[in-house]
Amino acid sequence: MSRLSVSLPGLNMKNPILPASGCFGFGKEYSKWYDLSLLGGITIKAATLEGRFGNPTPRVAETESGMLNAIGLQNPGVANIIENELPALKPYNIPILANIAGSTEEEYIEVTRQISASPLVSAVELNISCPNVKEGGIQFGTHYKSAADLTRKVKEASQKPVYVKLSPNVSNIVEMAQAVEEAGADGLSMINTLVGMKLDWRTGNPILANKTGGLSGPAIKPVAIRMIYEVSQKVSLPIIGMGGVSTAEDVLEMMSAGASAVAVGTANFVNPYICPEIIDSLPALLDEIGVENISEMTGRSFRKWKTPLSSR
Amino acid sequence: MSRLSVSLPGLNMKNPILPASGCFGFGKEYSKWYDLSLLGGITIKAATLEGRFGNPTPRVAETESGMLNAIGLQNPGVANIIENELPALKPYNIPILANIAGSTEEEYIEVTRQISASPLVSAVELNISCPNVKEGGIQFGTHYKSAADLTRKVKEASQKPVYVKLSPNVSNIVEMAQAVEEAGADGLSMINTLVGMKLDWRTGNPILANKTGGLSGPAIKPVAIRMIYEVSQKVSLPIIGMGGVSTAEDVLEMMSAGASAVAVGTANFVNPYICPEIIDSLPALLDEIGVENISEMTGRSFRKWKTPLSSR
Amino acid sequence: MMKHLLKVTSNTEIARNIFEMKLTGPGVGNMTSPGQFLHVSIGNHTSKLLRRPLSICDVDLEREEVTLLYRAQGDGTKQLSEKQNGELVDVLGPLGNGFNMDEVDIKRSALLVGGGIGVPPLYYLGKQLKNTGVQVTFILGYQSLEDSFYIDKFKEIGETIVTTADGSFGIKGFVTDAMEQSLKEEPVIYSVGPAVMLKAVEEKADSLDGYLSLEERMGCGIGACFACVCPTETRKSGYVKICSDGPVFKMGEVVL
Amino acid sequence: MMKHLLKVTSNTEIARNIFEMKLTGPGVGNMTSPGQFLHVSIGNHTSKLLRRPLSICDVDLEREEVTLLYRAQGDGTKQLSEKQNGELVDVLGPLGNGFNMDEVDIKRSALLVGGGIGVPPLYYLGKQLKNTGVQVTFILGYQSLEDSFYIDKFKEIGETIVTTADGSFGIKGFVTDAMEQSLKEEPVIYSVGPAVMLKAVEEKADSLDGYLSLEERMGCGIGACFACVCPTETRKSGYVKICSDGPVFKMGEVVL
Ligand SMILES: Cc1cc2nc3c(=O)[nH]c(=O)nc-3n(C[C@H](O)[C@H](O)[C@H](O)COP(=O)(O)OP(=O)(O)OC[C@H]3O[C@@H](n4cnc5c(N)ncnc54)[C@H](O)[C@@H]3O)c2cc1C
Ligand SMILES: Cc1cc2nc3c(=O)[nH]c(=O)nc-3n(C[C@H](O)[C@H](O)[C@H](O)COP(=O)(O)OP(=O)(O)OC[C@H]3O[C@@H](n4cnc5c(N)ncnc54)[C@H](O)[C@@H]3O)c2cc1C
Ligand SMILES: Cc1cc2nc3c(=O)[nH]c(=O)nc-3n(C[C@H](O)[C@H](O)[C@H](O)COP(=O)(O)O)c2cc1C
Ligand SMILES: Cc1cc2nc3c(=O)[nH]c(=O)nc-3n(C[C@H](O)[C@H](O)[C@H](O)COP(=O)(O)O)c2cc1C
Ligand code: FES
Ligand code: FES
Repeated sequence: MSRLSVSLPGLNMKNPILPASGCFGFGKEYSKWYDLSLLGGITIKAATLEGRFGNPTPRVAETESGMLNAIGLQNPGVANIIENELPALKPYNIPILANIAGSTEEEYIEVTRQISASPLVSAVELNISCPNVKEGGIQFGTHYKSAADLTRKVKEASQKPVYVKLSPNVSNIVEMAQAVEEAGADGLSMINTLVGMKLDWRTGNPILANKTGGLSGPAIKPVAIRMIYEVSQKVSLPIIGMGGVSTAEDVLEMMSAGASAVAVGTANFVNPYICPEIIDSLPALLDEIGVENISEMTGRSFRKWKTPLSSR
Repeated sequence: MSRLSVSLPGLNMKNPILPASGCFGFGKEYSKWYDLSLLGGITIKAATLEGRFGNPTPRVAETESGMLNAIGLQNPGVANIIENELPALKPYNIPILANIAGSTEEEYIEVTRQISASPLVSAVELNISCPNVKEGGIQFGTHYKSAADLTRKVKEASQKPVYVKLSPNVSNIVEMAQAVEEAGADGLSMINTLVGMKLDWRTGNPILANKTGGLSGPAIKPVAIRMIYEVSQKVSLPIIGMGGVSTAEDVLEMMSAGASAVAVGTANFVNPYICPEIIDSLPALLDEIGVENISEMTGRSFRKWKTPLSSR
Repeated sequence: MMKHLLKVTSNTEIARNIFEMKLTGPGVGNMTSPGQFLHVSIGNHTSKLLRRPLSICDVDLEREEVTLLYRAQGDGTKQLSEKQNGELVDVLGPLGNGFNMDEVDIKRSALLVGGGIGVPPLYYLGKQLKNTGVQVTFILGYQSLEDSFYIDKFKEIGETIVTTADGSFGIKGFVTDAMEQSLKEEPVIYSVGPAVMLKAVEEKADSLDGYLSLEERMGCGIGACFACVCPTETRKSGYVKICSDGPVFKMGEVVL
Repeated sequence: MMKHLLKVTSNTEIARNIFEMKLTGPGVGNMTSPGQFLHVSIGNHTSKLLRRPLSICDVDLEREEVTLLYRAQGDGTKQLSEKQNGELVDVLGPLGNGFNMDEVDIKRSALLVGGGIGVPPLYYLGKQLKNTGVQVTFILGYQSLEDSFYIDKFKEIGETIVTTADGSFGIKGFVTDAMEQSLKEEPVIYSVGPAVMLKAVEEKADSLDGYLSLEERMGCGIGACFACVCPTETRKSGYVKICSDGPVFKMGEVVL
């Protein structure tokens, strides 16, 4: 066990860094840039039952210190992913967190059943927070009861621990977290993107074909930190934190807020090497503040030096 | 009537630009920098019944393309404002929008009664969205029923049109807007700040003494644009748009989304001359896109070239 | 496929809002396939997160120098235009797949059709085709005389026909208005420009013997984010990613 | 009270992470009151929105040059430290109220006590006091020898006692450990530094005959946003704004 290792349900990671879902495809592309076995784990792009083409383009737009995306859950379908995408990740021998989505409860359940049965999948990330699809996604993610019901059913269907990915577009993130905790979630992923929009001032037209999109990147980090801070004090589930992380300092800030592991999304587009570079930088920062094991960082903002959440 | 003029309930403005509440004090300080009569109007800092000291310091922190504040509604109290602050604004002869806050319904009502009686006040902005105070503020702003009840009572107490300032920290901004519209609001102001937080990664301690604060600045503009776009299509109230506006292009983007006037907050700290500079730049931009009157911009993203909301 | 810090050796306005930027560094050695692009960072730690895809316009392998031509239109390219000599620019590349030049054997001619800021990659392509002995004709469409650029340089490679939308220079009209004559030789067509132009070119062409280079807003630039997809009828998946499957596609392959 | 674009004439590291920046421009002419500050923009259109308050450390009215000393600690000041000669820096100022020098007539002496990056304004203050004939003594506290700066320049003005927390230079300890002796002359005290130091200085002083300059995180810098308030017992409002009512206050006025 090295000083960077963290352990969460189903995810025994040699460091707390994993790419965020949708920002790393199924790993293949980035494997041309560096050795993926350096990562703590990988979150793969959302899987749905059938293949989906997603939204029309343009699908991305730039905003100040952030970006909007409206990909619309494009993916080749769960069977195809299991057959063609997952095997390529086997050699790296790192935990895989499979993000799953659907339009109906039945779809979520079936995708979970199939993908959680893959020996290559370590845990499932239940995406009830995608703002870019008409059905499913965020409609589950903004109603406590639907979220809890879905969590319960997905949990039943899953052979692996289930992380519920929360939407920040809610009035009360703590109640949402508590609802899915009660429904049996093994962990939380937070946050997904904030719903945003950009218009061309000349024409008045939205830049994105889908009109609205999900805001990610450093712009949203303060919202992510606040939500993780609030939720981690009110639930006893480990949290995979994300939202605007782009430096090793950001990782430690987010762990201090209460995260046990940290996912990096948009920053991969800025710098394809960002994940290994962050991992490399962590030990020196820990030295600077005299912390031996990174897992001690979790929740430092409110629980000074007590047992970190990530080792429970 | 010049090409920049816009007309909203109680607010006949020679241009659509007014400083946002809390970012311009009571005008006195900026009057040393330029002639306030250049502005379309002024939103003054929140008034409460008694004077308040607000939160401990530090009260501000910087984030990527944004800032957090937790001022905590510091103000000298409504009577003092009416007696000492408002008269100084008289010479500029521009509409004054008085932002009001409180811990209880009774306080809101009494502040409204007093300040709306001032002949210097053109309209009242009901702040049910301050994230930085324990009581009042956002607790009204995230529950539709409390918001509607309060709006109704404030409306009864007010001698001037009432704009309700909405919080973006809600699951469904449209339902909130509809609730206050039904309760009799004359207009909407949106958006207030997103709740956010920043930690010192070295110590884990929050930068703000209040721990959490309100996120403002360009980082939140995509959220503001999206909410204004959604709400303006579902209510028939004029909207004073705000959230990250810092250029004349931003103003036109926000009006295209559905705003009839635009408030500038954080950008005043970046450049104290920002409001007059934006006002100066607007005509050339309108020329560039062949628009004669700025009021035609309102809602362009969804209502191509129809009667603008601001002239209804 | 790598990340490089290249040094600006020149960055000058060569037509209205059109800049020619030359960058040097060891990474340039791999930039040998016309049609590939660089994913250019605007600056570090600033508010502009996304990289800008810019086509490789020319490469001098000896001097390890790559040339980009870009229009300063939005905030990012405007900031790029302020870079001074000696400053470093962070680029990913070369990315994507360049033009297939195998089909044009020496006996055939090539018609290179570019619109506006789509013309840069055609320069490097034309140069290489000419070197292999192919006869190259360019049709370049601009808005107006003021917006035109690099015409003399294209002329050094082959016959160059210019169209302008306002008629201020060359033939008044669009590139397709100038294609008729050149099509007689049944050339292989290579075209870069906005989608509507590519569509018109494809319709105008008698056969589907040619290649189109597409543009789309990009996130990652390397095939991971699905930002830049385009539907196709010929591929099993039903779509391609412009950044990694393209930006060059065979005519008829993608649904424009 | 104005916004100026000043040109960098030098920007050099004079001690570990401590930079001396000289700026020139017409706006400098008004910067005549020691204790005032400039609200410095880190750069335009970037992700750093807030200005950084930095004290005026020295002014050369003839050359229209103002000197700032700052510690590159966070992202903003680090970026500031990368500014090259000739670049422009956008500043608001002079802001706030400087030190009151009326109370020190020629017969009295002045004791100027500064900690760490609080010392810069004492330099300009010391110079002006000396010019009016006042005898000036400095007590300057640093972390260590490596962190100390400007000591020779202070010595040109008056007696300069240095303390370091680690004892690597001067007296080991805090500024208050060195005050005893100097207090015998019943000087007017001027002090700048972190709040805990100011509190210790105030307690150590026999009378409240002196001035303290406070620091706080700022938004507007001009009194409009209420970011920088400090409670007081003497004022009717119950608080002051450090940016516009201060940053200098009479000892005993504010609750530290
Ligand atoms: C494969 C490829 C090659 C290209 N080659 C060139 C070239 O050689 N020269 C040239 O001038 N332009 C080229 N473009 C277009 C160029 O990428 C855009 O003009 C540029 O990104 C606009 O950035 P901006 O900062 O001016 O605009 P902004 O509006 O500030 O850009 C905001 C975001 O939108 C994206 N964007 C805006 N317009 C376009 C566009 N037309 N295409 C793709 N993304 C866009 C930007 O990349 C950025 O992510 C190419 C595009 C592609 C896809
Ligand atoms: C009236 C006044 C005069 C000052 N004079 C000097 C001086 O002459 N030399 C000098 O080195 N420093 C001085 N300071 C402190 C200086 O303002 C901060 O060190 C600086 O703002 C930190 O910015 P940063 O980019 O390094 O840190 P960051 O952490 O990137 O700053 C983030 C935000 O916090 C603010 N902030 C962080 N630390 C402080 C602090 N200690 N005080 C106030 N704001 C802070 C920044 O201004 C910025 O808004 C002065 C402060 C005040 C209030
Ligand atoms: C292009 C893009 C695609 C995304 N796709 C998914 C997805 O398929 N499933 C999901 O749960 N989240 C998706 N997300 C959200 C990210 O996983 C992450 O929660 C969010 O972007 C915040 O992190 P960041 O600021 O580091 O990007 C996507 C984000 C981006 C930018
Ligand atoms: C320092 C500060 C103080 C504020 N005080 C108030 C306030 O008293 N009442 C209020 O309704 N909004 C207040 N706001 C919110 C602004 O009016 C505005 O809604 C928000 O900042 C978004 O606009 P911006 O991004 O242009 O700043 C404050 C914002 C800031 C930054
Ligand atoms: S830009 Fe990411 S897949 Fe093409
Ligand atoms: S910084 Fe705004 S009031 Fe002092």
